[in-house]
Amino acid sequence: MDNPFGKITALENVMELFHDGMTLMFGGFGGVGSPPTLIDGILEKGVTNLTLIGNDTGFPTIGIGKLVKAERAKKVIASHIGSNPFAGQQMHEGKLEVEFSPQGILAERIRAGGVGLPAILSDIGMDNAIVAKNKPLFTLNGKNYLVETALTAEVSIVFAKKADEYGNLIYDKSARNTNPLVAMAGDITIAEVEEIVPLGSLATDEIITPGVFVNYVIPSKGVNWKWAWE
Amino acid sequence: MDNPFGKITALENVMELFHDGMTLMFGGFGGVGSPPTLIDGILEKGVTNLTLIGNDTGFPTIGIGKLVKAERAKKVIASHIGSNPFAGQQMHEGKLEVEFSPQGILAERIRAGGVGLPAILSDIGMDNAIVAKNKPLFTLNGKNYLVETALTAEVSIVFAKKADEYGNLIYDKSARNTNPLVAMAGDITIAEVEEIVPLGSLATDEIITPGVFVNYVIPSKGVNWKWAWE
Amino acid sequence: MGMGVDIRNQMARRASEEIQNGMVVNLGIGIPSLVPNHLSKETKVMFHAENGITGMGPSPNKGEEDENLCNAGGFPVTLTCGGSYTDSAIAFGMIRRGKVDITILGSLQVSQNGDLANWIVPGKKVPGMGGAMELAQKAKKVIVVMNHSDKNGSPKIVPVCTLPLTSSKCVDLIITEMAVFKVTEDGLLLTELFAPYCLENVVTKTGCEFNISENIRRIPY
Amino acid sequence: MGMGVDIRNQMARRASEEIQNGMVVNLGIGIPSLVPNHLSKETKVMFHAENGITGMGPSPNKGEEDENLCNAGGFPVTLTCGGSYTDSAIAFGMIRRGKVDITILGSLQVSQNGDLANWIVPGKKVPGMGGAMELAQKAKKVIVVMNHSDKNGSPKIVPVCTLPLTSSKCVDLIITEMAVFKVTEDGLLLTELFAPYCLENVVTKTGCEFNISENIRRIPY
Repeated sequence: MDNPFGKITALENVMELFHDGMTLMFGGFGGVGSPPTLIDGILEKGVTNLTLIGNDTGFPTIGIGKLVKAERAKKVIASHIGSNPFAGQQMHEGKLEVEFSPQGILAERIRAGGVGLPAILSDIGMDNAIVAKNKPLFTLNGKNYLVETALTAEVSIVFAKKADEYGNLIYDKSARNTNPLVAMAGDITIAEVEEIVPLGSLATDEIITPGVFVNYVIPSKGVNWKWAWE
Repeated sequence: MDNPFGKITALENVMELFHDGMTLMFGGFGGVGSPPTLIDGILEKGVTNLTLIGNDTGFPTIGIGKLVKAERAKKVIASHIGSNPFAGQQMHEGKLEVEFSPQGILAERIRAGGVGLPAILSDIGMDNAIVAKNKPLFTLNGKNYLVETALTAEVSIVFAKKADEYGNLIYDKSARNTNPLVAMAGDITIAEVEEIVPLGSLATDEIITPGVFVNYVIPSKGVNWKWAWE
Repeated sequence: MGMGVDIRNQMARRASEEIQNGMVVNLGIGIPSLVPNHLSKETKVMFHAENGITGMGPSPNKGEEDENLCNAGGFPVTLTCGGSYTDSAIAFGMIRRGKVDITILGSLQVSQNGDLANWIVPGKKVPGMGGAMELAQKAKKVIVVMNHSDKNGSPKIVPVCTLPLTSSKCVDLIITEMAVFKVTEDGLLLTELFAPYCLENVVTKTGCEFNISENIRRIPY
Repeated sequence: MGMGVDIRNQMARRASEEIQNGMVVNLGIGIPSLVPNHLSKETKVMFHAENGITGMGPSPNKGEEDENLCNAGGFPVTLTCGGSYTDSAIAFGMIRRGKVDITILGSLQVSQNGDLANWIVPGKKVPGMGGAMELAQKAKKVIVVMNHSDKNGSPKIVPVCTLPLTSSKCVDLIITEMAVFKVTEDGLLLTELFAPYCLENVVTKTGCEFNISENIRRIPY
């Protein structure tokens, strides 16, 4: 395999990008579409005090849930933590700060960060104390809206089906979910992929994430957890 | 061809949706990816006093430019009118109101309308009198931003390569441009397509615009203008 | 919650009557997930999932699960003919743009003016709102399918929700094992009774007053 | 503007020196479009277009044009290996997110502090800004390639732009047929002279004062 853009690499070469106290954004929805090899790498390195940003906290042994269960996060920005009891428990014990964002607004905040917009306006959860907490209001045409700020991260980790040598990505079915959004929002984005193919192998109309947004591509060792339904 | 969702129809059946004084949003970029058959239909029906929303005003004989040249628009919201001298001329004569929006912000305003967000914040053209005109400011973390409002339209017209019977769309190369955004932003969206295929014929990971956003699909009679480079 | 499969299916069947050809429908977990079983094959519906599936089909056969084709709860599903995938942002774009015709979901409480409380039990259960706020606020029709009473026997249909709201004045229809209520400008309107329940049963188990339709439909068991 | 092809190519060649392997580069119309001709085959560059092309390639041969594969100006191009298509919103997402390393564009005026005026001549030419504002404001490096003087012989490099600004303090490098200037904290710095011009020629034709590099590079014709 050629590597004309220097993006194709191995897990060990990206590990230096993960450090204590960092902001880490992850793709996936209920663990589906979360990058198992990168998550294990972070777990094994012992990185802690993370601020995690993503749709949900997965399950205790699935997806980002592994890092949460191991108490590596000090803060989570997510829409749902119900499938990972450790998240709720740590929250009640005061070990984990959780910022809840309505799911679609969270997705848009991540996208806004990814496309370089500072914020969006929203009327979702306007009258909900938890959603509206500390958020400025803006009145447009006589109606109040929440100002929902963009989210970015030092590093984004995503999971894709295939990458070419430029880091162009395609995703598999519903494992796409938040990945294309998260891929744009990282200051550095690492894609873990099931298959790396030569430049020109992906049909140009079918590429979902252009390689412009992807800094590194690493091969996946595959899902190493048992799914909740198995 | 089956028509289980009743979306596949003929040009004459959608013509009642076009009326004087309406807001009409169109896909395309320099005429590339603008729907020729729908534009001709509107032209022939004599619809006038239109508010047109789209990337640019095309060329005098290409794309939406035909409607502009025929003085059917009272207002245009676009990023560029330079390739259609009639637009500039009508603007100077006071016949055509032009609201200029920076190109990427225009695209985001259309997208915001399409995904049901009321506005976005932007720092593009902050200190430009024409861009900032009549736009509210919002201060976030000590920095000023423009509040750029979402754009929607009574009807959106788009051009696609293929549609299936649900109105799922795929686009051809750079003729995609603003079409997927415009497709979401219409209260009613009509897709003119080069080919209509049975349900299940499009690869599910490759569909760009889900049929959820598409109300009607009509077959294209093909581009009937001579391109500027021909 | 101790309800038999038949009662759950009875509620799901009633909910399915609201679905018309060509609609886009989002289903919550639990009883709402039984709704597709009660639709005729002729009714073309696109089931919508928050993670980006349009056209979600039934669960696959055992052994045919695809880990990359799951619903918003993380459980395997299939894709119907004409279905497609988007990212989550576009999935919610459909909701906020008003393209989801019906959302059918469970709830902890519903108030007489249609307030919905289904996302949090302070101090106990804090799962997060997920996509419930967008769905409750923006789906064209919000149908709640739930038990009439909570596990302590207290009414879940109440004058004012005591639990934090997911969204206010959003519910259009309430379906329980006993009855069906429409939410109207004048409060709740009882329109249907499921056998074997009678009006008195419903009055006893409902936490608020309600109007009664002139033509109550009685749905046999 | 009466400049010969050689001079135009000389300017384009100089601009091409700024491009490094792996960069994402947006090119304006006119002279900037000549830049790719001066890159070595070994330099892998992704040329970005506002309409959603990443990896734009050279013009097709006559008769091989594809009406659905055009640049932002509506003229036929090709796609390089590894290129892809997005919608325009994502194309500009790349720009605002800081993923475009260099934009090379023409201008009507540039001020000594790097203000760019290239989108409108009040009362005369009102083409609109297109994507110029985003590119000027957000590309990592903004290179202006333009004639030293306008068609009336007036300087285009000025103390303060008299035309409405596209963006303020955004230009990093100015390349004309006579010279190359860097925009620094202390104003313009002349770093290079194109043969056959000498320093005095440049001083005469430039509307503002500028600093002079200790080591002026002289680029032969």
